[in-house]
Amino acid sequence: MDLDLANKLYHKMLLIRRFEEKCVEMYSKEKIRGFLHLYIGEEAVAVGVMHALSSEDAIFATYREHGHALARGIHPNRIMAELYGKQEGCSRGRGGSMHLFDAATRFYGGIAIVTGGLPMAIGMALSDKMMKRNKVTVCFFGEGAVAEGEFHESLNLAALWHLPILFVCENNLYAMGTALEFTQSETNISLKAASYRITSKQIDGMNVTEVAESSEEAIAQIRSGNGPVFLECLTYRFRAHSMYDAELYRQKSEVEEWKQKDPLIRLPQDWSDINIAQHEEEISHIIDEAVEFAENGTLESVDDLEKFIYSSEVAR
Amino acid sequence: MDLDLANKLYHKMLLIRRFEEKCVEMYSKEKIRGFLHLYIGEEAVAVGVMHALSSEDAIFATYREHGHALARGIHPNRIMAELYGKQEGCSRGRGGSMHLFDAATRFYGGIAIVTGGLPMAIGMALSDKMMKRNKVTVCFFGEGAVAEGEFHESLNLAALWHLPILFVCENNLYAMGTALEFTQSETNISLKAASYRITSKQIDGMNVTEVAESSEEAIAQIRSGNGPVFLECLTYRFRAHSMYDAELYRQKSEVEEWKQKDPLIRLPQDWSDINIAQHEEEISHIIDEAVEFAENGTLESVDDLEKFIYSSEVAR
Amino acid sequence: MNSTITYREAVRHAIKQAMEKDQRVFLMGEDVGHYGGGYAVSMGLLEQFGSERIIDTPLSESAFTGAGIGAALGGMRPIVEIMTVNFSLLALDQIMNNAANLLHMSGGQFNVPLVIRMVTGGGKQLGAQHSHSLEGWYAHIPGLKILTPATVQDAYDMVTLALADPDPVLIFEHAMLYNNKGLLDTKVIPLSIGKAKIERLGKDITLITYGASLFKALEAAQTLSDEGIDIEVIDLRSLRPLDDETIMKSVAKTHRVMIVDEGWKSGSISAEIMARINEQAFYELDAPMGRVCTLEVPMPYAAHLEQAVLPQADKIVAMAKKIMEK
Amino acid sequence: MNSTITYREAVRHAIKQAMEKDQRVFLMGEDVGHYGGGYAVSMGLLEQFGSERIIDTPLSESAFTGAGIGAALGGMRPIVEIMTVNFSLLALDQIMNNAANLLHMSGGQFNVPLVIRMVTGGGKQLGAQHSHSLEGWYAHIPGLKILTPATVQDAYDMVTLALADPDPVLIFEHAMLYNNKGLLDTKVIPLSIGKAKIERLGKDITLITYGASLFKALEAAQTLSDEGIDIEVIDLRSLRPLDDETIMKSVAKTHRVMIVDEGWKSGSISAEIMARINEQAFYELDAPMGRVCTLEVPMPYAAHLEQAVLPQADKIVAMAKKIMEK
Ligand SMILES: Cc1ncc(C[n+]2csc(CCOP(=O)(O)OP(=O)(O)O)c2C)c(N)n1
Ligand SMILES: Cc1ncc(C[n+]2csc(CCOP(=O)(O)OP(=O)(O)O)c2C)c(N)n1
Ligand SMILES: [Mg+2]
Ligand SMILES: [Mg+2]
Repeated sequence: MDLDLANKLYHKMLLIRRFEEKCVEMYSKEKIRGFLHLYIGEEAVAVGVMHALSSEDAIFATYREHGHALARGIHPNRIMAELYGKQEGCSRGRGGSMHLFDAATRFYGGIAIVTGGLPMAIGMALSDKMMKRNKVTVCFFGEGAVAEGEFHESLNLAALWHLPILFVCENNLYAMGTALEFTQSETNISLKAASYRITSKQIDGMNVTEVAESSEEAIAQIRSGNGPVFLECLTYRFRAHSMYDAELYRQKSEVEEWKQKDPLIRLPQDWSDINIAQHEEEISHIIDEAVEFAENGTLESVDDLEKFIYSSEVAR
Repeated sequence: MDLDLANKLYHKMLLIRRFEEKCVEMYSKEKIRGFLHLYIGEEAVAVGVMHALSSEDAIFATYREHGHALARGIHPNRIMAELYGKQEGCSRGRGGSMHLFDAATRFYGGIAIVTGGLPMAIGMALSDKMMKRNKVTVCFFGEGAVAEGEFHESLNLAALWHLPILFVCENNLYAMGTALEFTQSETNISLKAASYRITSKQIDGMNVTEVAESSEEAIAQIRSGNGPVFLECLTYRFRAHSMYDAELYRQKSEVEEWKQKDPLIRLPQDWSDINIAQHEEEISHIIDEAVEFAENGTLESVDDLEKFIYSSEVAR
Repeated sequence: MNSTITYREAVRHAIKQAMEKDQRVFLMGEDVGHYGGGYAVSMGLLEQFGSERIIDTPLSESAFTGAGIGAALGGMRPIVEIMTVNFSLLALDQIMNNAANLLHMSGGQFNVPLVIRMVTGGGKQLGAQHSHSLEGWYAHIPGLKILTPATVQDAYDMVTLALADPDPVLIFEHAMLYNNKGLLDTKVIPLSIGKAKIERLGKDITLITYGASLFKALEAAQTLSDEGIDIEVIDLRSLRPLDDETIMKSVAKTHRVMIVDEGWKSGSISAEIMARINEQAFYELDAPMGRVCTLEVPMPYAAHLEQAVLPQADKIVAMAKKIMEK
Repeated sequence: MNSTITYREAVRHAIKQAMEKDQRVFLMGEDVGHYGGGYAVSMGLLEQFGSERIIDTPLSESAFTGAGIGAALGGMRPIVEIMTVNFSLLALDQIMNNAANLLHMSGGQFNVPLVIRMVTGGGKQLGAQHSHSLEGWYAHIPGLKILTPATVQDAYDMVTLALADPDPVLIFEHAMLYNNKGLLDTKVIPLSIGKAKIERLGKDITLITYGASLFKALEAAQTLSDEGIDIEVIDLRSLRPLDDETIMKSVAKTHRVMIVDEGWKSGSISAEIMARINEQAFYELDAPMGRVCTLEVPMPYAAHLEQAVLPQADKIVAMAKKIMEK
């Protein structure tokens, strides 16, 4: 880790933060609709993990994936346009907040069914193994996913078949309004993975340095052919689950406590030379541009609606 | 354990053995059709576990449940009649081999979807807990079920809600033709249960004494309100998976080895006073009677076919 | 109670009353407790009934739906809330292979008095994985009853009807209806399961619909009446069983039929209704029947695309005119 | 190859050839390897291709079906075998929410060239949980293609067609067909996906069917021809897309229609076909259309009850006569 890298990571985290704050603003102006799940507070996880990947690796994420998409390098313009439902969006406006996709960066969603992405990630890793491609697949999900059967089926397959896959559990303590203690008899999630004989580690998900370093280690291990790795990142979402959430299930004080661990505060503590003002300045331009791009985007013609149901109807 | 009990357990195991052998005969005579999954070799499990239950307890089993049904005390006549598809069968001929049911003994199937019974068993135990009834629910399943997501969802709920339920895993090493090593990254099944903080034990499923004693302990613990218990019974099926199985996936020698551990050999080794000939004699009459009963049973009228789809159409 | 409340409040009130009256009734599902319900239906119930009867489940659709079946077998009257129909796919094995089959499979021994409620429908820009309308698809399964309350009164009544039923009943609450206001009279005897309701009398076309589409249909009927076309609007209320009698009577009067439903067109409940009219009232028909369904597209996010996919009043009007021309 | 083989052998041969030709093709599912396949389709393939390409999966329908989607995204051409349609309910989320949605949801970026094969149908006395015929029900889902090979030739051709298709294709193989013998010619160009085939020319009634019911229909047609009723039998081959053109042409010729399918009657594919004929060829009809489907009962075990539930040649004959009387 050096200052350059610290700056890079800080920049990405701040981009996510400001981007999503802008999303909230645009949501209240009804420019953005549907569900909008914010990643604010959890930025260190996506940014730290993505840092460790190569452009050849594949990513599967959830409905809370703005952060992952930005960290992976999908252009903010295309993400904002997607949230606006415009044709220039990364999913042509068909996907929306929960379904960001991008072939160029191998970003496979934006899967909005809890655990729905895990089996596909397994399959992607299987294809890499069968084709003897030295690629890694990364799959992000919340701790709520651990209760779903698909989670267990997938972990077992990954372990059994020694697949090149990194599981990243974003343990933010709540699944919507249900606290982990109400959903798991064993609340140490990393132990679950270990029960499949998967190398597994619990890390501080508010510390981007720790996430980046653990991810690098994990990816190296996976690339060397040692099978899957599981990272449980302890983190917290500062905002409501979505735009419809009254937040009755947690104490304000708990939120405040976690805000002390804000990854955007944490990193500059170690790297005082990070020029925050300059980052803010740069990012503010990026966000403005994204909004402008989205505003100026076009609404796809209704005549094209039945495209993309089958490949033969895809205009390529 | 005393001789009386040894005799009782021996009788039940032998009943299952001879009953199923008769089933095979009747299958080849085309009196019985559909799938027919034999329990032969595994008798000690059902007989040992049922011994520990009261008549108030509830049972959920699988498609391989002749043994459980007999051990629980459903009359052989009614089971044989069911296999013949007769109205006098325990499911009126609607269920067949995979769907034996009996309200009187609280036998809830005969569920033929692997792990399909576990969630229902959870619910039954939940109802007992909510109603403050001091009952236990027992759920049987094979080791193949452990790979299904529903298994994990169910174990988690049972542990989380401290439900009065006994899980009995019949680990006979194969799921159809797929050996355990090809289906689980961790082949010690009892560890899976432990990962949910469920009291869990691996026992010799060929030894009816051990099964009965472990079950008694487990049931006592459950009745005292300490939540679920998991028993992994190591056992083996001597016969093919069903009547259509070429058994390409295992060595004859392996089968022969396990046959040395036959529970019907094992028990008389400890209790030499068991009068095997007398048991054979008694059971032979029971089986003959069952066949006669089934032969003389009636085929339900086709006019009644649409009964039992909704309760209003049930003739009660 | 006789007052104007929202659809959401009506469902909540029915659950609350049932739980007050009958200790066997309980509610279980994701976020029904501390969060107050994904669509805020159960807000406040945890405080009143405690966490033993308002159970926040883990994300385990298959297991907690199956647990509902087991609890019903154990003598309880569970209400399982599956947050939305989209997630119910994870529980389909329990619903079809167990809930719907048990009574028959056991030769009449074990009925399953289970109520499953779920949110259905599009229109909120939630995209392809969160906008399914599968109630018509569920209606294919024998052993189940499928209810689709459209009005505030039915939102209340159907919970009560379902809880009184000895067999599994699925209630589909359309996401767009929760804020609708209407009159609730808790004293009237509810129209029983399987009975459709004529919401508007008319003589030119029989328009058959259910759920949220009812209001689009009524709107279209209003427009059409201004143009001299008189539509009879039937709210099916129940998709399984279907009320053939009410349908055929109306067809015998109007001789023209259209169906509006939010399922994807092919294999929709509209198809089944057309099939039955063909079978039972063929000679009554003066023209081909028409249907306005959801286009066969995974739901797009963009508002204009989503609205183009869904049935709308203007499409209904156009279809009605086309039918009248024949 | 041009020889008489069984339906089972035809499927196996198609898989084998595809795997020999294309390294990207592999087979995965429960017991496809060491056991030889639940219905013995893949017998011998493990020996030829090894356990890397003939993969015995654990009992994890959802995960291995989803893994098929992921592998397809990764450039492979997976054939996922779900032992029977009954167990596919556990994988429905992956099939509907992912496989069918991805191309659209991603704005055309990610297609899913996945083939899923499963056994369907009743008739083997397997009871309520093992006898579903859900292919017509699956045909409701946009984004999927649904194939139902009836003949030995199609059993072979459809594997090839499906593997060549860039989108998810589900093949439903009826359990009762595996031992059927027929001629296989591997050199003919297969009739493409979405094309129905007229299996018997006739002028009195158009009988539309698919899968195992085809043979009952042909048997009935023979009986009826002895009685002077001349049936045209159409094998749909594909339930999604449906071949409207072939259907409507035949209807325009015969003016009478019946449909035979093994789905439960309400909401069956028969209903959809009736709806389309009503929409597209109403004025061609001389009589109400009829359908012979499976009774709406969870499948009973007893042979006589099961046979009474399923469509049969005698019921088809009776229905045809009824239609001719009108
Ligand atoms: C199968 C399924 N069930 C329910 C939902 C509704 N839902 C969306 S997010 C969510 C909570 C998920 O929590 P977690 O996995 O911890 O992720 P987080 O939102 O905390 O990032 C729920 C219940 C869903 N999308 N999918
Ligand atoms: C969900 C599901 N998938 C597949 C099957 C087909 N099947 C029936 S039994 C079986 C093997 C089950 O093995 P195990 O759980 O070990 O039980 P055993 O038969 O050995 O007693 C399979 C794959 C099924 N019944 N249900
Ligand atoms: Mg969470
Ligand atoms: Mg086994």
